[in-house]
Amino acid sequence: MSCDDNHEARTKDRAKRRSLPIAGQTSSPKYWRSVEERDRTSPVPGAANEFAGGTFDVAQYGQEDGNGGNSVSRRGFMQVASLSTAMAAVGACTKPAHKIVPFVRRPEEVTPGNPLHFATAYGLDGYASGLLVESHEGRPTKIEGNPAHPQTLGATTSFEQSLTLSVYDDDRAKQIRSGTRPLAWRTFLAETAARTSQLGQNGGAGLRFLISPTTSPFLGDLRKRILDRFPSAKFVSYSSVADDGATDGTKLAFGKPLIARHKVASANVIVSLDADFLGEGNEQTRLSREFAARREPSRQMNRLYVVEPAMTITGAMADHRLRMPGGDVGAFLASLVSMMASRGIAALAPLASLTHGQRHWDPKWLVAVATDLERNRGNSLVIVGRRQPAAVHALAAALNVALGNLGNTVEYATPLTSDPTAGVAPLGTLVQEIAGGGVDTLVITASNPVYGAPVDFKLAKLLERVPNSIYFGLYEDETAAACKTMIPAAHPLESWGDLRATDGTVSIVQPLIAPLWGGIQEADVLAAFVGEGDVGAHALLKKFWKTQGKAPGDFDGTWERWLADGIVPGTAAPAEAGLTVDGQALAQAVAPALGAARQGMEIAFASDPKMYDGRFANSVWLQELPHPITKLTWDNAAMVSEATAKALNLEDGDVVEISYRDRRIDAPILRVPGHADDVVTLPLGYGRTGGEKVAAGIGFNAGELRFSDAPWFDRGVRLEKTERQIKFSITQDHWTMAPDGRETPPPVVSATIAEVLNPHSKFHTEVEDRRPDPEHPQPVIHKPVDYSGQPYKWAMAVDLNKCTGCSACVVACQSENNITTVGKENVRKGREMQWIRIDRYYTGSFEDPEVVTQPLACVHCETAPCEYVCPVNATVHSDEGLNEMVYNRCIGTRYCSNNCPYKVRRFNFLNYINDYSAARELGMNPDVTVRTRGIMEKCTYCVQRIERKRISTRIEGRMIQDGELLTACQQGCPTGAIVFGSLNDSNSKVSQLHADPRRYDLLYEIGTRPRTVYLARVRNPNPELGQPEKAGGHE
Amino acid sequence: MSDQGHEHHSDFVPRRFLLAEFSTPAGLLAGTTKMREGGYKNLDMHSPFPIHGTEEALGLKRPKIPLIVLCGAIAGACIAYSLIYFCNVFDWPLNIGNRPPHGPPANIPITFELAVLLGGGSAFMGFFALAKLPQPYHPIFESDDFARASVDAFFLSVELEPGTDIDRALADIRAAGALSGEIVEESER
Amino acid sequence: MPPLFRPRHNTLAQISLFVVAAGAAGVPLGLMLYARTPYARGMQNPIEQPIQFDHRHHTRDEGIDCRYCHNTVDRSPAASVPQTQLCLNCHAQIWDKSPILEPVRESFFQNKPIKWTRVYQLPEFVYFNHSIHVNKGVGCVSCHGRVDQMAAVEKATPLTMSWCLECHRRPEANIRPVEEVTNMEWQPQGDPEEAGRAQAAKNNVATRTSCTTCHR
Amino acid sequence: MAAPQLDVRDPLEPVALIEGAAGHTDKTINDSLLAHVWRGAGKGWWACFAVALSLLGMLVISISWTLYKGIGTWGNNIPVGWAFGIINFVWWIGIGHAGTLISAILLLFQQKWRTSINRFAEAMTLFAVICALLFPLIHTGRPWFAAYWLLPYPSTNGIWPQFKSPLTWDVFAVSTYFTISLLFWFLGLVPDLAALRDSSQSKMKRTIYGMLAMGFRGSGRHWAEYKWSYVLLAGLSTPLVLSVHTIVSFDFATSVIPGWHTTIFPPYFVAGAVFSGFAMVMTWMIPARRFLGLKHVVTMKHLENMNKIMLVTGMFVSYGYLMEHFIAWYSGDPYEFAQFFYTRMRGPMKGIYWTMIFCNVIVPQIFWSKRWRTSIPVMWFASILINVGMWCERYNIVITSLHRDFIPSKWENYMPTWVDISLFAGTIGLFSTLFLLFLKFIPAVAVTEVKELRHELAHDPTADPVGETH
Repeated sequence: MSCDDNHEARTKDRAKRRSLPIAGQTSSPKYWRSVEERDRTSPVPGAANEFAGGTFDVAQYGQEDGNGGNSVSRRGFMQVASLSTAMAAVGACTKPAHKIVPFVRRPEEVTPGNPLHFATAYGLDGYASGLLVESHEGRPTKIEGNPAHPQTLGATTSFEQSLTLSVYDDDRAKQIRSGTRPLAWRTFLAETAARTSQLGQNGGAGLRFLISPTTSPFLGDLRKRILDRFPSAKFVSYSSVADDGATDGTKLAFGKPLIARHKVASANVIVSLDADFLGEGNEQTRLSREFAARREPSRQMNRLYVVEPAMTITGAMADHRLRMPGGDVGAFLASLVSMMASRGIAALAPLASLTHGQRHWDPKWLVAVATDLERNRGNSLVIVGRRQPAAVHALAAALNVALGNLGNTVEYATPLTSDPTAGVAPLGTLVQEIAGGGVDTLVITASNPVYGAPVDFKLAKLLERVPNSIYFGLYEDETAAACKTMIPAAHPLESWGDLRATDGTVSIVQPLIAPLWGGIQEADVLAAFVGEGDVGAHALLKKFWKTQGKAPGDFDGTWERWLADGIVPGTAAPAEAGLTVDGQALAQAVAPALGAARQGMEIAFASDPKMYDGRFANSVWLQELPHPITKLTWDNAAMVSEATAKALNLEDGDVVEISYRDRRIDAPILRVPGHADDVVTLPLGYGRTGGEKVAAGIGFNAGELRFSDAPWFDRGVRLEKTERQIKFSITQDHWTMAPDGRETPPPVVSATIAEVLNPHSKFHTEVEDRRPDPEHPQPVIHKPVDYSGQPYKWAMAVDLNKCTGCSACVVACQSENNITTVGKENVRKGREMQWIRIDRYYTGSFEDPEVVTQPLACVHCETAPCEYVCPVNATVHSDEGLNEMVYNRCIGTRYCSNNCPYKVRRFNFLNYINDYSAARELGMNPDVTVRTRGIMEKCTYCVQRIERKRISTRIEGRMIQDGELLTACQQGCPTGAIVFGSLNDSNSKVSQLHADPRRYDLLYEIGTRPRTVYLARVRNPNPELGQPEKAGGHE
Repeated sequence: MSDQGHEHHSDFVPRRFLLAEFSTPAGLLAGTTKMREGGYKNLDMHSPFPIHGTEEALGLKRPKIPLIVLCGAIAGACIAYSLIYFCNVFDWPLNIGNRPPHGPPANIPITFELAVLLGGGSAFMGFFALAKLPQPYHPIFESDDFARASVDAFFLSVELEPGTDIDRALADIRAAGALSGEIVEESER
Repeated sequence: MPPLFRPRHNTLAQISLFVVAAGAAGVPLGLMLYARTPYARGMQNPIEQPIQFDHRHHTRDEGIDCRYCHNTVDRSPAASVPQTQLCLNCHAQIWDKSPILEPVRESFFQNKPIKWTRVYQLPEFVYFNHSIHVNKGVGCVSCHGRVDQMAAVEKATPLTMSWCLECHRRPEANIRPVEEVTNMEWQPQGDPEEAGRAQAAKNNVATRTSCTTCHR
Repeated sequence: MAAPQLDVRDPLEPVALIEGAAGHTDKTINDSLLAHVWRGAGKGWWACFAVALSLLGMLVISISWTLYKGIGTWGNNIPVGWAFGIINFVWWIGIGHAGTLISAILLLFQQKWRTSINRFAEAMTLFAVICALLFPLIHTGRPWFAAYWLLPYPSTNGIWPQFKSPLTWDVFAVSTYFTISLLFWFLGLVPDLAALRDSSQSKMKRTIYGMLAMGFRGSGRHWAEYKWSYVLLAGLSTPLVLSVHTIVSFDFATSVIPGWHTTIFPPYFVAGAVFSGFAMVMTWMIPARRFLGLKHVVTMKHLENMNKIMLVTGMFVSYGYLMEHFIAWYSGDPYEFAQFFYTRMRGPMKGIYWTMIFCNVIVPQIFWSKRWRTSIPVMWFASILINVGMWCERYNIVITSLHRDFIPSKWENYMPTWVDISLFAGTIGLFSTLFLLFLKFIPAVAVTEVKELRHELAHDPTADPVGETH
């Protein structure tokens, strides 16, 4: 079912709601701009929740506990409190019952109409990303990275950006229930108390907890207390995309489970083995920043080798990329290791014999890599991805140690998660226990294990054997369906807690809004088992940290500073010192693992850059976000190489029956350049069958073929072509910069570092021909308007050399500017709305292409072709040279879009916002008009931010300083590829970039004089490998 | 000209017309000229289609339409250009993709169109105004024969001043070559 | 057979022609005029509020500054209606038994906001910012009229875009010393033109008419 | 411009513009030409009318649906922001042009053969322009604003239309075109309405036609002014018709899009307009003269002349295509070149392109041959093919140019929806409905002018062709 259908479904059950008005034709705002307006709009459930919520609950739970409702239940209190919290944010009046502390470096009074920023943290797989959340009158509206946080450094991922959407998700579970019987929280507590006292008799032998991996010291402490009370109870961590390989690998290498902390900043040569370190994992945001910092074209520019089966974001950034099945990567590393050994690196001598039989890769490649690594001892880095087995990680560790990289480019430390491993193995033991009938009470706080667990575990069926299965989750998903009791989870933005970054730094997680649908917090659920379920996470958390001795003296003061800063100082965990590898032991340990791979085609699973493991499947933003590489939306596909597709005579969209072992599923085929032959890659996270309306029926569930003994890849899959065909909704149909062989100037200029450093290379003439030259200005009819008299001359520069195409900017922009989503059908028609389009082009051969990504939004031409064709002055130039789009004046002739050579304008072909849930409207940015049907829109350079900043600085009587005003995309970008500022300030970063020798203007030749310019992509190929041949493009 | 038809005096004096049919356009022209030379005023011819020489036969002055149209067209052009100038240059000049607020070439089309519109309009209006149409009632419609004037008959009408000798008029018109002649009288309401 | 039409039909024909012409010209003209009437703009229409709050009494008699209640006007887009507690700062002592103030006490003790009725409503695509206007010396009275003389507040200005533009194009007429913004009676000394221009320069007023100044 | 070429020969040639002129009197002409008005509607008429009405129904439905749901019900997307809506607009406007050309330009050039077809052609102009006028409004995202924001009226927000936009020019051009055509048509109609008034039998018809005739009494004093105002209207319509399609072509020519951004558009659009217009006249005239018994006034001579014009204008259009391609190559602009030599010729929409070439370049060439020029079935099918070809031309210009412009990443294909198609079919329905009503209630031939023509054709002006009637 396409999302349009869902939309209809949703509009139906919201029939009573007034249909949304035409922008500009109504006096009733769809969002609050101030308390007065908010009051006027509340029949909005969200608001109702905050006002009526408390009292409503009091009544309801009064009945429950028979006290006639005069006793306020904890939850009731929580919401009354949250009401005053909201009031606090709104009216700047009463002190919030729950303190919410403004961020220190943004000293802004709590004022209606002025947003506040609160520091919190979010952990995708247990490790913290420090965030700043913008809050309007108590409603979180925008996520930013916390600059003070060692992991995010102020940037974000698209996952984190999407939190402000999911918190208002109307599909979230809303009612505690046991079977179909609705429960009150205190009823649940009562029942749990009863049950636990039984369990207590045999030390909780039948009590099991299946949790997501977490670094939270607070939850760790709760866990300890539970285990104290129930010595025979057990905790098991599970994530369907766990990093077990890494920890097991370090165990092999160093004898104890450790996690690697990478520091690519100091790496001259990076060899990434099936590791998408720029696109996934706990370090991705920081690594992206560090990596980009070393891409500045100079002799210090780093060099990236990537060996991987399917094209990833990291692969797209590679200077040299070698495609091979995931199962062969180990063999490749082994050969590399033995070659290094043969070059006299003593430490590797014992491993020299590992060299592996099959060598279907280019030997030159191996030599080149080896030489490069040797040349850069101590400043090189070998990274192995989470999909690779322990042996490979172990070898990599050994290699890093041998190269002396330890401590410089990589260090190893004790895992901060409460369980070192969270993968198949631990879950397996639990499964056996359940099968043995030994489990009486199973509390699942892990994210949707029934969907994510290996099929051979048959978890859903097994759970029937558990008398008392309790699922704590955001949605009524697959796992909820399989469990007896369902507890709706509070959203990360609704919860108290704490998390640790990869370096150990602790962040306090604070709620931005009271649980909209009355969700419960994880801490409260666990606390229920030590009889403190009604104390409240906030109290427990504070109590815990009071006892940690981190805040001598005035605890409350320190506590507030922690909340404000978003980090708890002095909590970083040191790395392991003096690690050594016992080569002999290692050799024996890994040899069997590297044994000859089985024959046949390889089936490979991959976490999805949009859905991850499926937990983001209900986010329309992410569903509609074009896949960074394939540009696929609203679907996943079985990805194969051109050669493989040819061999099986498959076209894009052909549905194939994939049969593996005893199971078979149907999936559509998508050919992907640079994909390894004889491999089919199946992205996880789709084909959801839970209660989430958006996710329902999107894509196929690759997990159906995932077995516990082959969680990531295996040989022996077969593809059978079926008759069926599906049409993908792909936002970029074409692969190259000249799909039909035309000879037009390429949108992206890329060159090698050698060419860039040589001032006489043709690269320089090429870019010089494509940018204004003061000596020989472009011929013009009308004298260019002079903006130098204006206080600011806004402009942007995008460094293609830094852009990884990760798409965080796209979602950031979507969130900041209230950009709607249009659904699968409309994307297919070519009506997607994201203001930023990340164009992805392949150059070179289809088999081993080079990939370039180019973020393209409105470039704010000074001689804008869109403007003079608008009959009603709806798009004109501002005094500072912004290309303004005036929604309320637009009549929607679409002429401007036709005449836009960049095609960056977006049109509301239908009244997409009709389908918004009332709650979703609460998440809108009140500074940006919500566009209705028939209106053109496009990038505004975040003019709402400009005007806010302009006003505040003018009141202070000063100019806006360079760097204090960031556009949403710029702020979200992990690599700092996007820079925005004023050209009238000759020292501004953007001015410097506009003067950069790599600068060129897109479509310079047609004389639009864009304000957004690009810096050419630069590659740092190994001369010994030469240039990959530049073959003709592919259509 | 010959119609105060819609002016009602308290003492109503009906206007009388001498209406005579001629067999051919040529005959009509000749007859008209003859009658005019015979001193009759307020003559008019009625034919299913325009006849060459009408103006001379009736001794009409130059038609006024061309001048009216010229004025209309000039007015249109001036209104258009000044409107554009007022809107986009004087009242609110905006930076439209770096183009100057006052771009004469861009103003040509609308200036021209409005000239044509008002010119054509005045040609149309002008005709009906000069012909004092619509005028559903006219005394000569009182004649039953006159219905053929729009089909295939050629009439000469003479508005007779009060006290004209009817018989003599009839005689004169026959002499002028009319096939028939009759007197029609305006009715009061 | 008598003719089809009678003399009176001539008059009829001419009258009907005239009516059509007049209608074609008159109706649009009428609409344009109507759109500019105070009635169409909802002016001169005192709004009834849940509480009989009398601005005359509070500002003129008690001499309370506007900013005591509308206390975010100089640092936020929204002037903000005061929170209930603010009312009770005084009314906990004065008139603390008055039935008129019952809703205020109720609001405070039951934690339910008082639902005031809007007087000045801008369309949602207009982003008016109080703080910058106040900080550049635009007096409250310039847009809100003599609130100190209103029993119940009414809309005093048309709030049409062209009305906004007038001032954004010629701000001098409405600029005063920043410390006088809440003064309802302030008048410029000497030639208002001169004084206005001087004051505007002094307050570093730089009005803009770019669309995104107000529409985003 | 087309007219002068055909001016060369015809007057010199003995012309049979009214067959059997001698046998005719004003009365017989009058009766024969009004006959179809008095005659009750036949089965054929009702059949056609039923079809037309059902198509019109589709139009109503699709317009309501569009207004209710939005432009999203069409196939348009980004980059193809304009599609069927604008194609149909340009196509209909073009068709309208033949009418004005025939009635106005041929009048100025004293082409006597025009008299029997001008009323017909003018009516066509009006109805075509009505169909065209629908689209600019409903194709906007918010028609309820477009309806009046495009006009320069003093609004309370103090903002005006943007007079540099070709769309604003369109508003003035098309509305002027419609108004002037209507006035011109009505003025020509007045004497005929008088004739209708005076020859109608029922009181009701007399009253209605009488009111419309405004009491016109064929007064010599009136005729004197009438001729002038008619000729002047013709004189104004002539540059008007040229300007209108010029301005329509500016919608494309002033833009930056390869395939739009070209200076040859104005003349080539006008030629195309006349080309398609005459084809449309032909398509309707051939059945009409048969079923309305107009063969004696709409003779083979007329049809042949129109075919010649189609040949000439067809050559104009072909030349236009040629120049587009030549300049695309000669200018050395890579985008322009790619547009014509990759996208149009070989792109996903090449089918449309080659249809256009066949219908507009190859088909008219058959009119070199006298035999085919005078063969009714041949010319009828040719005229239909040309209508198709000209529609394809607009498809090429509007959609094909847009769907692949500068940056390959945002190339999209275009697929019309049922709304698009029924909108197009619907306008054909609207056109046919109006046309059938016109044929039913108004003389399809300018009676007065034919009478006048008959007298002019009488060799000796003093002779009396109708003498024997007395």
